[in-house]
Amino acid sequence: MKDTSDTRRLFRQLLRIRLIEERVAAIYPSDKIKSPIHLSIGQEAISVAVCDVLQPQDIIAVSYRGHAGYLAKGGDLKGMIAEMYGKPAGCAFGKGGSMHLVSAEAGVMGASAVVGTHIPLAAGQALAAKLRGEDKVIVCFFGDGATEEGCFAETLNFAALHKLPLFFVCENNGYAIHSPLKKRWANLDICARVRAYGVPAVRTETSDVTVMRAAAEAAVAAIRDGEGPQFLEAVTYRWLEHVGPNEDYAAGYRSRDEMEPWENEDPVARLAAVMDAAWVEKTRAEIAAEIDEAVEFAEQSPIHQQEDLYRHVYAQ
Amino acid sequence: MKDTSDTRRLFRQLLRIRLIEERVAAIYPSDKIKSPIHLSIGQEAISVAVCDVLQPQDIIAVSYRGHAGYLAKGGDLKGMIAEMYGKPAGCAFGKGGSMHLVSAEAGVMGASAVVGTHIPLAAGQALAAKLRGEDKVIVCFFGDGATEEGCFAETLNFAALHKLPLFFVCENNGYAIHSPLKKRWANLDICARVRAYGVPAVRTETSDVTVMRAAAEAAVAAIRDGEGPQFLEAVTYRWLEHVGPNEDYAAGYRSRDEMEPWENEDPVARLAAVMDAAWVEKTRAEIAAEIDEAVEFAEQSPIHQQEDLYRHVYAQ
Amino acid sequence: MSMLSEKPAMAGRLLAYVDALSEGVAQEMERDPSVFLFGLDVDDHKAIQGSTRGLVQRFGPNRVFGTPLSEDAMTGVAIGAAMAGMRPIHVHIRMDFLMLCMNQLVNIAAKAHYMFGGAVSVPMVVRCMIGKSWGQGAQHSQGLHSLFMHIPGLKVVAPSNAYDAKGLMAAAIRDNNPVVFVEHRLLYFTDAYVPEESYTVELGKARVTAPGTDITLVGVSNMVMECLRARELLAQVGISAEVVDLVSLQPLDSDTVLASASKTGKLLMVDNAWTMCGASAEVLARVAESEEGAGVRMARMGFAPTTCPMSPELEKVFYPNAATIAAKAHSMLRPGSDWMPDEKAAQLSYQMTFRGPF
Amino acid sequence: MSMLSEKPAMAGRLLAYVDALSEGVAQEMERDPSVFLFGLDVDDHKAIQGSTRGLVQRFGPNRVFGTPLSEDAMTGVAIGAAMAGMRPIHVHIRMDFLMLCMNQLVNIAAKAHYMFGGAVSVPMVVRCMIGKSWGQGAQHSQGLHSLFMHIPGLKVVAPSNAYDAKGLMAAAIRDNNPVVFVEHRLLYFTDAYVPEESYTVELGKARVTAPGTDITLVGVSNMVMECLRARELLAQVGISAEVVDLVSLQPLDSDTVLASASKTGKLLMVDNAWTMCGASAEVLARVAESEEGAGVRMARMGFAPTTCPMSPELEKVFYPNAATIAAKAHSMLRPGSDWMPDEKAAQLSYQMTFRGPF
Ligand SMILES: Cc1ncc(C[n+]2csc(CCOP(=O)(O)OP(=O)(O)O)c2C)c(N)n1
Ligand SMILES: Cc1ncc(C[n+]2csc(CCOP(=O)(O)OP(=O)(O)O)c2C)c(N)n1
Ligand SMILES: [Mg+2]
Ligand SMILES: [Mg+2]
Repeated sequence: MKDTSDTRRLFRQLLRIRLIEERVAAIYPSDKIKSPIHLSIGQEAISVAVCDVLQPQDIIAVSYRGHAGYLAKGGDLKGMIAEMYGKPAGCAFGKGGSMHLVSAEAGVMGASAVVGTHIPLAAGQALAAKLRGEDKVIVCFFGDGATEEGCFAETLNFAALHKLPLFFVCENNGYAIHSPLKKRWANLDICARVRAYGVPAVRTETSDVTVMRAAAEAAVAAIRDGEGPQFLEAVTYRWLEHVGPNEDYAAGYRSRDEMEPWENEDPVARLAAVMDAAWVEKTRAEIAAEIDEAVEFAEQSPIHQQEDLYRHVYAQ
Repeated sequence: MKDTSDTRRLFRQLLRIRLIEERVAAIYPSDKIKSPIHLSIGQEAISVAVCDVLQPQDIIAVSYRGHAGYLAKGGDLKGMIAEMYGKPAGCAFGKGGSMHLVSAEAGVMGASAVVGTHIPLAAGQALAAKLRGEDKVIVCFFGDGATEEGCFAETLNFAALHKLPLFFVCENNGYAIHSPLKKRWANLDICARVRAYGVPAVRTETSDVTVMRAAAEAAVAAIRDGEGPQFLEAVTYRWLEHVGPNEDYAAGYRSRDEMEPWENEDPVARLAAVMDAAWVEKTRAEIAAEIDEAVEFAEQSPIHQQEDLYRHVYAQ
Repeated sequence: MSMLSEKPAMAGRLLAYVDALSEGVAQEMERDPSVFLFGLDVDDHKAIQGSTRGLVQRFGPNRVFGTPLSEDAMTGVAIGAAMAGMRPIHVHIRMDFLMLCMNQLVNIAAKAHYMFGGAVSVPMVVRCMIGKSWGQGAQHSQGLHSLFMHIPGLKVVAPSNAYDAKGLMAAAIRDNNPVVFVEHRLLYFTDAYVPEESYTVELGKARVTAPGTDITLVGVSNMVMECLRARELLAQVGISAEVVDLVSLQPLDSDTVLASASKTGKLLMVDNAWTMCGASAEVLARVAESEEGAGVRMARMGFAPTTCPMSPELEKVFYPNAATIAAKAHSMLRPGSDWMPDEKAAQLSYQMTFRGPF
Repeated sequence: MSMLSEKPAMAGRLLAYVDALSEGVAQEMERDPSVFLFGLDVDDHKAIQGSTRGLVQRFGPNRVFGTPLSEDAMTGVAIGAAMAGMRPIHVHIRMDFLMLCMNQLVNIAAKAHYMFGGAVSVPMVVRCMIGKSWGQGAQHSQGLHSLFMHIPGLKVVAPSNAYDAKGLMAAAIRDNNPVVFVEHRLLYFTDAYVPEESYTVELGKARVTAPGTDITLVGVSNMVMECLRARELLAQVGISAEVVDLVSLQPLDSDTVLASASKTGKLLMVDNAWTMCGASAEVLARVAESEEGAGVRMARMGFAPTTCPMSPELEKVFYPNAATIAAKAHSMLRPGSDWMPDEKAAQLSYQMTFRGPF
């Protein structure tokens, strides 16, 4: 990896998401964020790599673990922090919280906290794009656990049948909450499963954002060429606990040894090492300032009026 | 095929089911059976072959198209006909009808008319057998359409994970109601899909009951040996309309040409041709008498009292 | 008052409910290219018992198509397409199968507009049919509308006649929210005067279908027909019943019910469903909570509190019918005296022409 | 009368609801080898917020095990195992996720015994928790019990305290029918006197938890706690409220409610759920239909008719609480005068000790 405009762009995204997630984790014990948070620390490179090959009109679908995707696709930071604070200035008017980020402007479909539910929704978005003849790729990010829900299999079949412009991105972090893959899958080769439904699948086993970007680029190009849905299994690792701001290696279900290779390969650190140090510092400072401003915005922004409870039940 | 005690046994079963189904079809226009009927004519050999390798303690799970399975496993004929008539003497007390056959004695799990629902139920039966250390194989018969329901994928994974004594038998007749496979599956190789979940799978493309029996025998032996679930795709053809007693080749969604190879290979006719003709006639007469008796039983058996409506809502 | 006009206009031609459904859809598809219709078997020769007849021929397989047997994901697909600005109509030949779609309907469709603070809306229609008779049995006969009424964010309608079927279909398609559209199999071949041109029936309004002074009969879907017949039977013994058709279940126009009930002083609600936590419980509760409702005597009828049996003898007892409705109303008005109309006279003509199996 | 005894015995030790749940299960697993417990994450170190703590250590991974994320099929597996004579307990950390299981619960579990004419029974328990507070939001907070109450063949219970939690658990496990066992997250760390030995609390009986003469407050699950606190607030202004805990939702002991309501003449039902077609609609409808209920003034409270918002300010308004319940009761008794208790005083102590996030 070299210090090029490409790597700078990718690094900046990675660093920005990392610093934002760290700030959220730091705020959390203050109880200002009264919403369950599922942080992406350790997994950021997937969102960054994939979103880097997307166009503004493309749409991504994310889950409750959606901060990285939302930010990588260009979701507004102030709107995200204010959303966690439950303020009307939040991207979901403070009604969704951390688990339900959304951005019509940036092309982030509203996130769901019922595992797997957003997978067929993404297919519906892709069907709409196809019916209207739009040049639009839909990306759906989900975890390894989500592939166990029946709707995943149903959606694979439907997407393949209709050759939908849909990119399935499985962030395989090896766990669903505390349950490891081998307690959940008889056959660990998820790509084989997916291919058997008629969807081409590739696997990456790295934190190297450029390798993942290349895989994503090929898949998205195939989709734009009308070849139908593609699947990427991005093997990754969740550094912190499932929900909340802390490490949980003492809990016993996994050891920190398992994480260390990932920490050693951390793309934020590795890219920082090859970048111009002054530029890195400047970038870090810029991001910190942006985060300060967003947190300040969220903290200062007004709270809800009781009447707001009754808004948005039905669309007019 | 030769006239042996084995082929006689198989032939007798095939003929019996065929004649029963034909009788049901013949009665149907009289409106005595006020229940939707899904006949198995053309598909009988699958149930016959599979049930021939089972033990009495084994259990089968069938769908609304369950006459053949019920009979092949030894379900009581009188109970079945009375059930279609909605009489209290029916196997489900006249509350289920043709779509909900059941026999605790013969090991026929109650049949469901919501497609796919019985697949996880069969896995539950298999789990129970495993937890109790029983020597019991569970067979689940279902159609090609049922494999599209999410619960099928979920069940494959779970069964493989727990090495359940479960034999999945897909009666692939190429249609879900009037919709052909190619309108529903992106990849027609269902065995590949199943294997990718960790379940061994074989396919038969014949009406030859002895070939299917051999496939079933191998699968059931593997299950009894503790090798976990197995899958059989038995390609077959539904001769009559989806529901009801008639042919429907004039409807336009399929042509009779498609059916003819299956008719030419009809195992009932082909086996009859190699059997001793006198024995065949005697057998046919015995079966006809049995059917007469069962129909007579159903017709004469008393109808429900109004109070029966309120029985069986809750188990005591 | 804000209820629907007393009678559908006597304009147009006599049209069957089943044809009103497809005409309603066709006119909206003509009008708005974002409307499409899909679901299991919508494009085959049976055409969901005729209710999607001609649509694939007219609008092509991109806008009218069958699906794999994957109700859960297909519901998600409908919702996702709706979020993207399309107006999907997802069709189910039986309401029972919606149980496979509950997660998407309850946890996404109903909540998206709210949970995303208005950033998203879900304009979709879920067509589903209540099955009845010919041994449909336990899993092909349920009226489960109250499950959807319970969830804020969903709308639910249940037309009892061809006029409303067409007009509500147009309104439901144009509505920017998920609408569960409850049809009834036995109504498919009933006729009504239906205008040829496109029109909407407003969601959220009930209709007084037939006036009366002694008791208010409130019906849902096919039970409106049974109530109307019960009204005739009651007239024979000098009782004047007013029949209210709820038409829309969520929003629920309890004002119209209340106005009628506080006038007659008696309310009998008859649902095409179980009563426990059903639409009938809601209607009674609303009347009971209201000022005007104090003193109104109330009762409800619905499916027997059992699973639906296949047996024809038991199926008959499972459902309310004109005779049992009339008898119940009679017992509310004249407590001491036992009366039961002749069952034959009570049978509705449409029931006699209907013949199985599916 | 047939209601439950006024107070749970003051015997045993103080035990938290969460521990009562696991003790109830453990004693049944000890007693009956056909009982097993499974579900997502039941065997990890968090142990469903402690409610399955120690079970896998004690009974081993054959009888206590986690599953893939496949709620639909896992429900089918539980039903199939129950049909085969086992007594599964299937655990869900949130009731919202039961929407994925509706088809199996409604179309199979509820109907099997009936549809197969008694040839089959389905003895199983579905444990599920209502989430509340800390921005659980739209999809982790629903009380959906009325959806199950609507379906004949299912039973539904909702213990409000540790004593009932343990006793109902034993009764539910021994029952030969599918029982939806509704827990509440905020109750997990509330204590009650709980006997050490095994006992059952009969399904289908309500309990008068606190006597009173002026108004009947009927609560479900956590709302019983809020009603008890409201009772204290009302006492401060000279109003005597009787609190009824429904305990069991299906079968529903409306007799106990009716006896109380016809005594006090006023009924306020407070549910942990939406009111539309909810348990509160059913209770009011039953009272309205009855002879004795004529003249009882009635009202109900529950979730606001909106999706549950994440925002703490809005979440507060979304739920009924002791103060709003007391104010509503007050307005029913003294219509003219406006009164609202001090919110601080009204906060229940358990709410103040609870802290997020999951
Ligand atoms: C349908 C459903 N079941 C269970 C849960 C509880 N739950 C929340 S996250 C999670 C694990 C998901 O694992 P995975 O898909 O691998 O995503 P990850 O959290 O690892 O990113 C579970 C079981 C849920 N939210 N929804
Ligand atoms: C969940 C569900 N969806 C739809 C239906 C309507 N339906 C009844 S049978 C059937 C086709 C099933 O096809 P397949 O599984 O291939 O079985 P076959 O009838 O061919 O034996 C459908 C769609 C149903 N009963 N249940
Ligand atoms: Mg994971
Ligand atoms: Mg088929």
